[in-house]
Amino acid sequence: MADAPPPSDKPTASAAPAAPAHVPKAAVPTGPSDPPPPADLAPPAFLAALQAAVPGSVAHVSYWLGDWTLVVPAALLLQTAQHLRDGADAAFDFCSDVTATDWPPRAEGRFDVIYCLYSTRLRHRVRLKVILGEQQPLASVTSIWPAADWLEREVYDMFGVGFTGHPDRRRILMPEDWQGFPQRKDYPLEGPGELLMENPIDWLKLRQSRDQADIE
Amino acid sequence: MFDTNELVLNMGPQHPSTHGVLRVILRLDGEKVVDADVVIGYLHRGIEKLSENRNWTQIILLTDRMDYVAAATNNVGYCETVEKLMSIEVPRRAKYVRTILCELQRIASHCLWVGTHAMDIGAMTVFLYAFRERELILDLFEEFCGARLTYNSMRIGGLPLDIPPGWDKKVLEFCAIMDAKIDEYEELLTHNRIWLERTKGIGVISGPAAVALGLSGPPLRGSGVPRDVRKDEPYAAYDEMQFDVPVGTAGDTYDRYLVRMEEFRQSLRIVRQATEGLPEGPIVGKVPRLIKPPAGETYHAIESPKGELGYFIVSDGKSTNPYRFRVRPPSFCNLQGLRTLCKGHLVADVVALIGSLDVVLGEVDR
Amino acid sequence: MAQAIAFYFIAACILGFAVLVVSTKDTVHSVLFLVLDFLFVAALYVLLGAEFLAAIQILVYAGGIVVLYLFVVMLVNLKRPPEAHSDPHRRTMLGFLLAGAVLVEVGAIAIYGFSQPAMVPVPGAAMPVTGNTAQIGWLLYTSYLIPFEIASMLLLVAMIGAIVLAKREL
Amino acid sequence: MIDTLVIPLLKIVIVLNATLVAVTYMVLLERKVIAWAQSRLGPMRVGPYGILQPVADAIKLMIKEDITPVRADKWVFTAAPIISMVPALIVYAVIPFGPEVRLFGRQVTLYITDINVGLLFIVSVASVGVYGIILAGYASNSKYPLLASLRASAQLISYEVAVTLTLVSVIMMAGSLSMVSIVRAQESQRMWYAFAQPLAFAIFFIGGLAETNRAPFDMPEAEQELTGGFHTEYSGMRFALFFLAEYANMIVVSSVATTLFLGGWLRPFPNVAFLSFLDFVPSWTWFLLKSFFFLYVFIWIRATLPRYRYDQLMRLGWKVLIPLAIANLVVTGIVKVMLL
Repeated sequence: MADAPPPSDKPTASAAPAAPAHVPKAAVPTGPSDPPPPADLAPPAFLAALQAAVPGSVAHVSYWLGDWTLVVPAALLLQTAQHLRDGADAAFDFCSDVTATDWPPRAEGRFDVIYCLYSTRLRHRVRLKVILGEQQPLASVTSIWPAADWLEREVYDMFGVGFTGHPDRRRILMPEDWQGFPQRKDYPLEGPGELLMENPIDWLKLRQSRDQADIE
Repeated sequence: MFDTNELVLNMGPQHPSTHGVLRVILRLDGEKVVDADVVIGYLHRGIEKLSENRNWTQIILLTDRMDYVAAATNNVGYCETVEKLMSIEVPRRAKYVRTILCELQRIASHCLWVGTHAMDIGAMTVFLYAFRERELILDLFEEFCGARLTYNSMRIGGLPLDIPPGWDKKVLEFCAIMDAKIDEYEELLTHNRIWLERTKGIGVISGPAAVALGLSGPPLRGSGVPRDVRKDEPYAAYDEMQFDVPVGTAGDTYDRYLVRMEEFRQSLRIVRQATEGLPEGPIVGKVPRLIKPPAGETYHAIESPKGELGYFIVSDGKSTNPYRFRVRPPSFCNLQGLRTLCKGHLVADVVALIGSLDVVLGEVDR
Repeated sequence: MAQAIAFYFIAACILGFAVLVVSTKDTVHSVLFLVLDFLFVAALYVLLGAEFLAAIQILVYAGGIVVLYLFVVMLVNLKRPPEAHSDPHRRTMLGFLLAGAVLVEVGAIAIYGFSQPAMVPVPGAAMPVTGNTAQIGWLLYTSYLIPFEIASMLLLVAMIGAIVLAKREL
Repeated sequence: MIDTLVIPLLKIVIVLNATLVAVTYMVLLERKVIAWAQSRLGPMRVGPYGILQPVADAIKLMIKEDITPVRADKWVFTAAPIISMVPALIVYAVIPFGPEVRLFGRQVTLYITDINVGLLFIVSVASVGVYGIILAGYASNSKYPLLASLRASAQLISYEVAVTLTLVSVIMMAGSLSMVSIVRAQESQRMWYAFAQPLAFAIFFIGGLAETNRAPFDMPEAEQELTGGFHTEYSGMRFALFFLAEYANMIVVSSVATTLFLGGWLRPFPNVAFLSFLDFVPSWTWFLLKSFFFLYVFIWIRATLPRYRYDQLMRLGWKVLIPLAIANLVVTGIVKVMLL
């Protein structure tokens, strides 16, 4: 685990070559381009403190278009978040957004769960990013930022990311009995209309058999 | 001593004062709210998913459909995010016009808010007064872009059209009219005894609690937190404008009301400055013919009339549509606070609180 | 003649509705019949020339007290399952005994009234006022002063009791 | 025969019809006045200046489908609108529109009857009107109407106390419960009771707003909270009956206020002799004008004020109006005794 503030090349995310697991179609991006900060740019002050307080909390630091992004291991998310909220020079008290991005072919895990944080006192921003596998649970940050409650519900609803310790993990935008997670990349944009509305499971079966036919 | 039953009251999704299709399931003890479950999603159209399959320009008109009472603000937010991704410099004139449109839009949105909020509390006349003035703003927008509700009034890199001749004069005329009208609304409400009784001490939330709950915009400023994206992270031409950020002290419904009433005046001030100082020049920056931002992701926030409207957009650098398009809807995050706010209050206050959070369900559900 | 017909009609209605009050299954309907009953009692008062009493009867009983009954009945869910009616604590014999006792009492009063007629304590001659409103007022504050005051004390106590019961934390 | 049967019947028919027409036109008046207050025109399409709008409304309401919810208590559901309408109309029996006049060579009183407990009659009959609202809420078997009917009954009972207490102070002034005698007393004492009893007048007016469920006390039908309140489940003519009952009650309250506090059919300032040239105006005109004034104020208030919250309304009733009414009563009694 690196602890030097100006991070050199990191073994995660961008460094990994396209995973050969199952590459469905060509030209599907395999991950975000998290460019490392330029060498002459000083990292924000809270970063060193964070790395000292929670060792191994920052797997990768990225800077692009004026935004700092920290890639955090899933296991250390709660501690990192706690420190970022309470740390004197971090003071990220406002969780402005929680969202996710789906990279199906990526080997380390298909989801990026992204936390956009803001400090109302110090007026700076940072983004946290957690890379997560499909079945991998993630600790909920609702105990640290109550604001994350609905936002995490939406991530669960749309991507199927299972948050542990969430007080009220239900679907939020889609109906309770909805099948599938609409924002995943493999979820089709258009369904077959009424069949989908009335009997989504039949529809999924139908689609699977079609896919099967395509492969054969 | 007594065994009493709680009454479960299902408010909405069809209810006169849930502002669209919000559903609140109230658990009542008498008329007192014990718990409230806010159910949303009745207006979900999958705008985020749709946007991932439209090209960068087509998305502008999808953003219109989110906060449909402040469509121009949504347009500005989206275009600025894409401009940030592509590092496009927007000409000053376009920035000024954007500022004017955003602030007119804020006034229009607040007009709708003051009307419906007052209507929810039973003062029906303010509603019609406010809509009368909103009509004037819609006329201005109609003249600018031809539409009255969903404007599609921005382009990546600038504006689709320059302002029509004489439009700036009309904007200034409108400002003069509006000044007096705000006093008129305030006359009906601000010192009205019943209004005070209905709004003071209702839904009190402290500043830190509001920040923790993720409230933004007037509900956050009503609690005394001077957070305004226009000041803290200026966009468009706000860094060149003189304006104050009104904040409340008590954090109750009345303070949120006062904050918005003051925002009316501040918005007018900005509109005046921007219109009078409108620079000459081009209206579109250097935009490539094919809009295809480089691979990367960014988050950009602006201050919509409802609060912090953020766009998180991921571009894969290869295709002509975004890889991920995410909106941080201020109404969604503000509505989250409703449950906390309305506990212990009465049914009538729930209505007042929904009004004071000023949510638009098109934006909540997207 | 007309008065007699009116009296018997009203009396029949009063009795009929009274029976309906106790025989109807739905408690809210039962309360409604009670209201009708009170209205006919008021009509009887009008027939007797006591308009004041009639108006008070409607105002206090029909318009006030029964509304509160209705309140309670509406809020307390009385639609119990049928087996609840076979209450083990039900004392049928005791009920019949009490009813019998009431019947005997009423009979005794009726017989006493018929056997000892013309013992009507009308202090009308002593009253310096005329008109039934004024007369009622006069009687209340002279002959019946103590019962009147006791009744008002009772009401005060009841009111305080109600407040204590209803208010959860004092 | 003519005096005992025909004339009273004729009067009943006239008053009933006039009331119903007045009630339907009250609806138009309200829509017009509120429209003007809100800088718009109001109904303009049916007839010149929308003058025939009530007719159109009536036709619309009558041909609308009359829906009874499946789980409603059918009999009570049907009876409720009638119960709320009938008391509102019965009350007109004792309202004096004017004194005796000569019509076609015959001495005719401009009121249906003058019973010696007239005021009490009004109060008691009006109190029965509560049942319409409570039963509508109960019979609909739906939560919003139930909440509304609970609000309504609590509100009506509480404000009835305050209103009745103010009436008592008027009765003490006049020394009679008869409506006609109260007007005559104002004539002989050469003073409208609005000036002799300003506090009672104010309390009566506020209480009147509350008892007719008018803004700012329109909690039982608060559209924004309870989606229409006790008549949520009603449609067609049954809904119209509730609607008309509300307006009929408004007219009753205005008439009673006029009779008790503004000298009924008396001309303005009966104590000022040089205004006696006003006597050429028929007495009932004064009555109608004064009632109209109240109705106008009712509408005006609705266009201006927000709605009170339920608990604030109760607090106002019990903690402000009733103590004030009692204090007023005591003061009136003391003054009356000392002056005698």
